[in-house]
Amino acid sequence: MSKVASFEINYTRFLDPQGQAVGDLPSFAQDPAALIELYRAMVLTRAFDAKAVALQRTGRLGTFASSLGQEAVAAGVGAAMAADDVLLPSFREQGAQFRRGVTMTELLLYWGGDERGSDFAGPRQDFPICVPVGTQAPHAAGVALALQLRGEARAAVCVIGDGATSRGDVYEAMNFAGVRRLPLVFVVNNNGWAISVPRAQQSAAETLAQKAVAAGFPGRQVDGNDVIAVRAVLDEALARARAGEGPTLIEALTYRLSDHTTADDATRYRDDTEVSARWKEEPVARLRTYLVEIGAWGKDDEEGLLADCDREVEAAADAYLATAPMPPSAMFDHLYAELPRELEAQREALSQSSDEGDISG
Amino acid sequence: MSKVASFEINYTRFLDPQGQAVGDLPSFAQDPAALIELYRAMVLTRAFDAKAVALQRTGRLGTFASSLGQEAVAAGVGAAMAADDVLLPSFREQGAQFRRGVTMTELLLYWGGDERGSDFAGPRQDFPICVPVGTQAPHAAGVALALQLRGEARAAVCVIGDGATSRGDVYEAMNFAGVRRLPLVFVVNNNGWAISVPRAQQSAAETLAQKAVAAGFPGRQVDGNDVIAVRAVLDEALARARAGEGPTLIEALTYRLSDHTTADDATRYRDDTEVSARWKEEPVARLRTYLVEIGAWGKDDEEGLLADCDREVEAAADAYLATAPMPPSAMFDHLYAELPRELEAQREALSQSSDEGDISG
Amino acid sequence: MSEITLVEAVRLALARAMSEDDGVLVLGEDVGPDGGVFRATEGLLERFGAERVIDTPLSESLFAGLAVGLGAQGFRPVVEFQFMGFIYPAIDQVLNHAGRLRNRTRGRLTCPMVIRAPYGGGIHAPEHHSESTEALFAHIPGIRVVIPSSPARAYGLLLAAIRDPDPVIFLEPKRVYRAVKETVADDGQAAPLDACFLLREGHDLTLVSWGAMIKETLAAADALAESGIEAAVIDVATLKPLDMTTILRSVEASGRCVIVHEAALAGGVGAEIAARLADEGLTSLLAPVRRVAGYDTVMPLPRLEAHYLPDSERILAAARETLEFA
Amino acid sequence: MSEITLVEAVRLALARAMSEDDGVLVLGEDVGPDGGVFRATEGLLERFGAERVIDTPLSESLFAGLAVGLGAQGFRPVVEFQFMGFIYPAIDQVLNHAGRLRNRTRGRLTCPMVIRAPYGGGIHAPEHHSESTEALFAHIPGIRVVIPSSPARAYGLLLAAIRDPDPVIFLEPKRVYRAVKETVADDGQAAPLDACFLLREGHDLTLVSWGAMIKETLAAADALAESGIEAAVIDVATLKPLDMTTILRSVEASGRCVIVHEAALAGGVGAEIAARLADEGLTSLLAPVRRVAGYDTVMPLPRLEAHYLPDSERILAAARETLEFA
Ligand SMILES: Cc1ncc(C[n+]2csc(CCOP(=O)(O)OP(=O)(O)O)c2C)c(N)n1
Ligand SMILES: Cc1ncc(C[n+]2csc(CCOP(=O)(O)OP(=O)(O)O)c2C)c(N)n1
Ligand SMILES: [Mg+2]
Ligand SMILES: [Mg+2]
Repeated sequence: MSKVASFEINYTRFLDPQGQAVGDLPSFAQDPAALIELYRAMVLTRAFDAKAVALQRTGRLGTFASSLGQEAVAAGVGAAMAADDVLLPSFREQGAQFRRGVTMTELLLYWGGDERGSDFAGPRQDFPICVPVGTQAPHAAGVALALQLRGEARAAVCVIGDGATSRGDVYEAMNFAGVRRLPLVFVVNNNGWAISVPRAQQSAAETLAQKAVAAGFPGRQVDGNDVIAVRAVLDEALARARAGEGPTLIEALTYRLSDHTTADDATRYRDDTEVSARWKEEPVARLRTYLVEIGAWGKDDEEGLLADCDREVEAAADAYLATAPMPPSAMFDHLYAELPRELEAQREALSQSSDEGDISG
Repeated sequence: MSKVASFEINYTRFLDPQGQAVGDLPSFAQDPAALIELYRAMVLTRAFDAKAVALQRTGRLGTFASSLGQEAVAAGVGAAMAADDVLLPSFREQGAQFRRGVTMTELLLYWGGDERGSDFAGPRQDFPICVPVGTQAPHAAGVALALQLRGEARAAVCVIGDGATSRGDVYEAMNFAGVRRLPLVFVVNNNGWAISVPRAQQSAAETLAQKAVAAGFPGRQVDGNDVIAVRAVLDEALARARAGEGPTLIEALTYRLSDHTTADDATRYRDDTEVSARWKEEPVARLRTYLVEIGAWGKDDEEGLLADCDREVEAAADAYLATAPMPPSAMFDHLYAELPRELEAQREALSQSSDEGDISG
Repeated sequence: MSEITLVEAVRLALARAMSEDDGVLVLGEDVGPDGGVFRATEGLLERFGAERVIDTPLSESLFAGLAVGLGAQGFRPVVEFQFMGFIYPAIDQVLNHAGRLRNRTRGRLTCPMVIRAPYGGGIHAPEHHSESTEALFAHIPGIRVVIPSSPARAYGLLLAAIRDPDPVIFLEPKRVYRAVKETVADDGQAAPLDACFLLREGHDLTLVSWGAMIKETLAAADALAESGIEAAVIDVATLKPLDMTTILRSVEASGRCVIVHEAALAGGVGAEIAARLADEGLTSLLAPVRRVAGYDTVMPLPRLEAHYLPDSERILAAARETLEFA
Repeated sequence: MSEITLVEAVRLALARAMSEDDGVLVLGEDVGPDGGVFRATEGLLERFGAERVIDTPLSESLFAGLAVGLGAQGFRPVVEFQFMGFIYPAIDQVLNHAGRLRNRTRGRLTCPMVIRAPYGGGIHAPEHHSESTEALFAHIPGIRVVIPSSPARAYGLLLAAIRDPDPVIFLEPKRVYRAVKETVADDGQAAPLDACFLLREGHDLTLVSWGAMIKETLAAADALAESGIEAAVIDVATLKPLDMTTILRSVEASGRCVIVHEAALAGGVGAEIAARLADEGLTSLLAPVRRVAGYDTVMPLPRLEAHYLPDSERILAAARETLEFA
């Protein structure tokens, strides 16, 4: 028997759960302003999530997926990406989307059941939220192939959950990305759970980073509650992608502190003790501790930030709530570039029945 | 950065392409009779393939997939499996199927376009040939789960091609097998090509054995033209499976010396020089050389064997050709356990129109 | 005997089938400790153990094929797809294998399996959670497609589906899951898988529907009754194979038929029923066969979904036109 | 201008589209050096290079999603599925994404993509190589489903499909690939994607069909003509959206209609056409609408496939019954 191939998976962390630096920070993190920006992004996301959950609880929003505890993954992704990169998110990356110019009002419209929420005024090429788990991975491969064929130094970033790594289409997209050395970064937002299924029942693989081994490109693990590490590893992967060196898979280890969505009750399947233990590792307090320790952040900053976030979130919610639904016939708009003749009668019928009938959304 | 996981892939070979033993042979191979049995199985398969191709060329068989050059994989799989294991083949494992009791006549009926060819009189639980590439992998997971749930010391063996390793459902089946530690052996019959797509374009993975890394179980490579190595590695994997130690993936490196199928013309996409080089490594001559060198095989044995194979193959072909097609209404048989009332009229109509019309298959 | 909801009836039938036959397994995402996102499998893990109630990885391409392997080995797997919007990766296995295995092996290997999925709109669910695509399955040979519309029928039909020796796609109208309660005896009585249910007799008009639309259809029939018009209401329940005998018999008497379904109009199962009427029932027809259905658009998100889904108003309008046709 | 086969017309249209628009890409299994197993992409690699003619890994779940990504980025991918029997893993992406992306992003992102696949029986192909399942796609909103039946229509329709800004499923009747030759001008003229083709006028009967069945249908019409009966023959060509105007107009004149398709009867596209006739065309109908179709069985292997596939005899028998109906 002879050895023909070997692989290893490495793990990156800069800030430990207590907010202490372990080793030298990457150069971008030497600048407190950069860290404060990351911090603001995380706090804003947390404020948004809280508001969205509150709206749902009071019957003013549909099912919503909070990213509580996972803010560092989204913030790191959002910060590392260039404006002209393309983001293909799952449904828990609002933090990254905000950073890229998706508005809070848009996302509230989306979760509130209005298609216009996916018509981002900002990042026109970014993909909308993807509900069928992992199905955006093939799109990401297509987008990355497009960027590569045009010879552009841009990259696509596809964020998926730990559960999504079990999907065949995610694997197919990864394998294809490997073959073509696509400018594509897969981020596995491993929050430990896929609804009620814990990570260990999702795969016998010791790490999810090693999924990349099957596709022939590097996979690495990062502390997903350490926004500095997330950003740094993303930076490297994006640089690789832009330099034509192919895809990278990054497994970000984090934890879903919230229910899966507002439709879920996580107490049915996981212990509170597990959750409280994980609260000790959450990313916002971790970075704040560090910022405070280096003297870059204080009580006033915090209060000011919370007030800013509150204002911003409230304004977005107001704008959302003030947005009247589209007329029913809008469902025929944008169905095709041009509505086929055949469907005109249906649109007509709808307009009539919705004027006549007593149907309110 | 710290290392959190590492993996290696090993390669096994006992006979080199010149038929020379490299190192000690496994114990079963100390017995020339066992080797002769493997040799006979390979020669018989080659004879069958030649006959089937001839039948196709003369319009008496449908499209057929020869296993020329790959006989060692099938022979090794067939020899290693216990009678009560379950085989889930692709479409190029006739050698393994014969060993398990599928008759040549049955396979000719199958390729000749008759469903009865999949109603194996011998291995009743084995799955039929699977044409949609890789789609038998989920079945294999299901069969293995059944064996495991019943607590039986049996295993399922799923054979797929190199191309099939790119299929998402194969990956999903592997991942599930890992999670449940199923008694399941995946054999990747890596013949270098998926029709015209060479192995290198199928995946950037250095080996196909490492596909198992993504699923969290061992993957290993074997010289697929060395039937001793195939059998030995299968033996180990099957023992692991039966002992509840979970799945193994075995990548058998071989080469498709024939066209993909009789419908293919491989000269369109690959060089003759590549093919002639690979003829030097083919499994039948390799084992024969070894057998002759250890004095276990001679010219008479060879002639006798070829004559036996010829007789057997011709008899099977005759039986196939003598089998009249089923009556047309047979397509309604076994559609459901009991034909729904609704469909009786259709069966009736078919019986009428096929008596009246001039339709010959 | 107590009043239970449709989702409770599903759970009752699952438990019954599991206690009657050790070979019945429940598999899917979140069917274990969570009891399924709609709680259809609640309590089954505790009662039947982790060997028979299996939480799977998030691998929908795998599920149906896994069931094929289990079925071929004599188990009776019941696989839950969390929502119909995620069932499509299973079509390959259902069409290329589950529906064919018996036929292609001449009865040697079979697939006694059930695929369950909540389907349909009306609960303000997120994107991809509200579609009705039963027609995709109803075109596939060798399988059955069953949709219950009430707790009692859910119980009987699911038992029948699990006991059936062939693959059954069992689609549960999630809008009805908790909408009504009905007395259901846990008596192990299966309902027939080859017959429509005549829910209401009537000779003036035949209303044909299934799933969540039954409620709207019955409401329309009630409204018609107020103006003295007696409409028969047929719950098709088993969409494949289709019991046209019952439908044709009713239309022979009424001469008028309106078909109601949530799914998009074009190529919906209503088309098959109307087509059969245009053939075998033509001479009975006194009026055009109308279909009240979802539009041929993408199912809108919640803010507009009520405009997409047929309701009793739309059914009534079509019924009146049909009745007035001369 | 020369006589070419249908598969040559496909190749001609691909080459034309690729030379007109740099954004057109060809992807799939064996589309490169091998030129496709039916040679539909032969020569394209040499002419347009490996950046535009891309051999993919064997990953059908990926293909449609890959095309969605490429399309959203402004390319016009044309993806070949080697046989329709292997297209089912793509349904998830077609239904959940390709057909919806424009609508769900209000026109921001679009999918100008074509999925090509050879389909249908009659060439004694191996298992899973002969089915006709166009109905599965024809039920999906937001896409087009197109089936050519002749070299000239293949050329024009494929050009139209590639230029179309929305997803098109383009199914090629492989039985016709090399069966006929026709003069096709490589003039870049697209055929309409919203209209049936009236192949033959006739006021006694309307025969409606598509794909490989057009040949059988025309043969039946010829036979009828010998006994003085003039049957209109309509090649539906674009099954979704469906041009019922042309069909209704013909049936208004003839009062009699037979629909012919290879796919299984129940829930085939013929059902939708017949259903529309039972509604909008009812008053014109002088006879039941008959469908001559594949049986609702698993498509048999080659030894029995000729008994499964409709042929001119069966069409003729149905036509005669329809004509005799009074
Ligand atoms: C294909 C598919 N199957 C099932 C679901 C239902 N579902 C929604 S989220 C989810 C779990 C996803 O887990 P993971 O990928 O880890 O992402 P997370 O929700 O933890 O962020 C499931 C099963 C879905 N949306 N899509
Ligand atoms: C799902 C699917 N896609 C495409 C095909 C057409 N096809 C038949 S064999 C084959 C290549 C298979 O390659 P591999 O898995 O390496 O097996 P091999 O034929 O080399 O034994 C292809 C593409 C198929 N049968 N099934
Ligand atoms: Mg998760
Ligand atoms: Mg191969």
